[in-house]
Amino acid sequence: MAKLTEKIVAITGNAAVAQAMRQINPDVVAAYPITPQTDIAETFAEFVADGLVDTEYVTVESEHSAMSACVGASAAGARVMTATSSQGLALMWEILYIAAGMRLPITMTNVNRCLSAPINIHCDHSDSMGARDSGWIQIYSENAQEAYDNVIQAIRIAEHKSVLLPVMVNMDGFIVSHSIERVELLDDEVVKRFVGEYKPVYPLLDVENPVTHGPFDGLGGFYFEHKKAQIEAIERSRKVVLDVADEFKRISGREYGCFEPYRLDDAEVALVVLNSAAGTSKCVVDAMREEGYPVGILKLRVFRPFLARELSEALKHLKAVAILERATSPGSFGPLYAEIRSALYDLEARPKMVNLIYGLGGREFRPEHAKEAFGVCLKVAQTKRVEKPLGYLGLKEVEVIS
Amino acid sequence: MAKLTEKIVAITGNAAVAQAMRQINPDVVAAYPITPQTDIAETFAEFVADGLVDTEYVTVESEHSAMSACVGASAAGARVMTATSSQGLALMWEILYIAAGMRLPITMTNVNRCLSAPINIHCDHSDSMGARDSGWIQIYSENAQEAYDNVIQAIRIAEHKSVLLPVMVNMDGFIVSHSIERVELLDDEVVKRFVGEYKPVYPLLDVENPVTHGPFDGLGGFYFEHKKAQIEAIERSRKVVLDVADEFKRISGREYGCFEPYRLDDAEVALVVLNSAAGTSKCVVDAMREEGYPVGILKLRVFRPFLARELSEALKHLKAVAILERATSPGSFGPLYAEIRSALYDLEARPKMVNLIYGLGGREFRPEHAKEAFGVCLKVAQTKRVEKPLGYLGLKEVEVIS
Amino acid sequence: MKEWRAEKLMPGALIPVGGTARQYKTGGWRSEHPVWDERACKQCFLCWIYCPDGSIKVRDGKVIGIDYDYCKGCGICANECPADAIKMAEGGEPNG
Amino acid sequence: MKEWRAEKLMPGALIPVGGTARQYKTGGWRSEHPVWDERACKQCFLCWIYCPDGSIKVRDGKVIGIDYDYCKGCGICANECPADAIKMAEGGEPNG
Repeated sequence: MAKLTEKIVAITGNAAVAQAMRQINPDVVAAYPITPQTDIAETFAEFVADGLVDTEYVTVESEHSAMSACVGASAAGARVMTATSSQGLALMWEILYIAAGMRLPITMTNVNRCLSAPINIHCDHSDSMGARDSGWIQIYSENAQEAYDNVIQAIRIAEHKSVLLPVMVNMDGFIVSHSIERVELLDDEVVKRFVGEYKPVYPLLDVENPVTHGPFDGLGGFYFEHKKAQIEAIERSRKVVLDVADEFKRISGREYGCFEPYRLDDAEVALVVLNSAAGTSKCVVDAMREEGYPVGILKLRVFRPFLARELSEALKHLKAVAILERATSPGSFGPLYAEIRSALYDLEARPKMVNLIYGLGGREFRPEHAKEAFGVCLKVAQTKRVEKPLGYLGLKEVEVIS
Repeated sequence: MAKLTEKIVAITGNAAVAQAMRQINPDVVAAYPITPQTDIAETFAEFVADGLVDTEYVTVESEHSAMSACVGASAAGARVMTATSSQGLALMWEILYIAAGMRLPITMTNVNRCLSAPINIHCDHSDSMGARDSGWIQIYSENAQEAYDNVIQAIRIAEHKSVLLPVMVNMDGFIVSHSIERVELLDDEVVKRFVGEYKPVYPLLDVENPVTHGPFDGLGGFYFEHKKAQIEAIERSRKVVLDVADEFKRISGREYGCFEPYRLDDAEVALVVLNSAAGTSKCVVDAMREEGYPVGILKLRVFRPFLARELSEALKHLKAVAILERATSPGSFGPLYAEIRSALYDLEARPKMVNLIYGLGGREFRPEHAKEAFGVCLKVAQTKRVEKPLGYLGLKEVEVIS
Repeated sequence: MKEWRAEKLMPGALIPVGGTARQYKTGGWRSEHPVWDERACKQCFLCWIYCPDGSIKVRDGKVIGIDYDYCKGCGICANECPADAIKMAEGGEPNG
Repeated sequence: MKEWRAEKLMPGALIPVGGTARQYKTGGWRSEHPVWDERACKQCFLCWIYCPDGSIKVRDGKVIGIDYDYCKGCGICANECPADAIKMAEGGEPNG
């Protein structure tokens, strides 16, 4: 495969991430292919085979091993990247906590796909949402451009001395991973300079200064204090995410925050969305604004750390908010809904809220669904009553024997 | 090992669960030993070896395999039980969703233990909390008696025709699993009659009526509708949990609800707690009531399904509530806190709330910590201000280089 | 086989019949198709061993051709055949 | 070995020195202790192979005894020794 020199290219989300990884040129990649992430693992393996990167590519027998190899390589002192999806993320779940607990700045792309059963290879966010307690920083991407930009920024966030935590960059399976979009690639040199040389703090391979990684810390020890230190580290990442975004803007002209308000300031009702649904929803906002409806969007980019105070500030003026979720927590509301309600709990006047589940197992999210969601919000705003706090967008009407 | 005939015995939480399993006499147990659950796997293996049960005991090579074997056996038509803890639960995480998605009524005891890193074998609730989206019904137990009672009830809840979902019964590692307590055991015959004979609905082994379990359901299919049906099933379990508790009361005299209020009605401030911390807190409530403090407890027994409406009703009269959590979601508040805030969001007058993290990695929860928590609540109630929404109980003061 | 329609959803996505994979003819996936030459075939069964979809037809202990209903056209049989008795030809359809 | 105190916590529970397991003398776990009989020993090294804690002392290519600092008293060596040169004795202390 030829080295890309064009600045503006038409590539898939997976190819964009692979290009970012090529430009970052990590020391170690340990990955296992899984639909719809496979392209990333495959394309990057080609870069390795073609000598375009210096990476040691570890071909492992499962995702549990992939993340374990990443942990070992990162402790050894390498800059480490990987990519996964769905059942892959689920299989490495145990090791996700270990990577974060050991404060290892691993960067991983997760191509969002639903979890079995039934078996289904298409997009939803149950995989990454299920890992929200693992201590990883989580960044979501609306499109291929954002996935590319986020992967590059993730390196800097993860490795920042005040953070030292793993970062997961998410994008929608197939919808973004397999769709060809216009992507502006930075020059290789620019990315190289931006990510800089990785200087591990306590590398195991520094035999002159032996250290012990991942020890036992039992009942009489300091497990609690270490968790507290880990929590403080992810708290510090709030500032680092923004600082890195500022610096990234200088090399790319593209602006990032922890979330993106879209025509939100003067809106009366809004949707909160993640990933690709934001694009569809923005189109609908524009169309409905033409018709005079006071609608807006809040697209969440950073879900961990969770920006409780900032989100409360950004949403508090609204009459009604629909939290759109491509994930569920059976027996409760969606993960995002509960946290956003919690964030706004202390406000004197609180927006009415509904939780709308959409797109599980890859069910399409179409403009009419965004319109339906705004319709629900507008009705709630008008009547000041929530009839159904939990709704579904795009469910087929079928007879279910349960 | 002799068959227990005494009605009142002094045994550990693990032994109590093993006795419940012996009395239930499941068709298949597939389990892997892990501290602090090992006793359960070991003791039950002795029952099998001694011929006290008819169970096929599958000795597997990991917890991923344990839950996979449970899924296979349950689909085949067997009544299936298992037990795990911590890294074991983490390793079977992928398969948890599959068991629930396939609507298999597996019953599992989870002995709550924290997750690595650092390595630590002691109690917190990060393991089960991290599985709260998996679709399993989750029941928590204050002591060995409740663990025993809950395991027996779990069989009936899981297998109820309107539910057909796996149930996880939780108890605190070491604190309950390894402490010897007074436990009232039911007669073997009574338990046998209570759980009844298991009649699987669509057993794979019924070769006269072939069925296909766990199929692919892709983009043009009905994944979303199946998830909706699964959500409806766990919604229906709300009633079943209470019906089974009623019936259980008739055979045991012991009363269970979805949560237990303790001197809550006339309280002005309260703690919400899970598992063994409830016992400690109740003692402190009694002592503080003596001194005239209007304090109470809400002990949550059923966390999935989540009783949003009922919890809102039970807590709404309070001035301040502290959500005590033995788990964290780094970068956000604890899992319980967000959901309880969400549940009370729509109330006109809302209790002030604080989130107090305690006991991670087995750090002791002592009466003084409950007292400290009530102190925080009383101050919030008095000042009507929350200074620090997130606090920690029992942290050591150490210098952390982070 | 009993009649079953997806519109009637069973709990856990269960399908109340067996062997439904047979109804899903994956032959439509082919972009090339294998052509088996009876005279060149040495009946070594390597194609049969390697075929990931069980699409080598056998009768009375002998290879008799390709099952185009399920053959996805991966070409492994042609690659493995030591007698060059299987060759891949353009297009998905054997009689195209 | 550099001095290190747990009170100064490093990120990720890292210990800024190596080989700290050596400081943790697990010999205190014993409830029985192995006794090695030099004359009966055939130097087959089976005890050395089986010992899960590396507690069979070797010098100049020969087994010379038990490392009671780390031996947990599991008895595997005694069980495996084909020459009955290792026997388990009561109590944790070899000179008790």
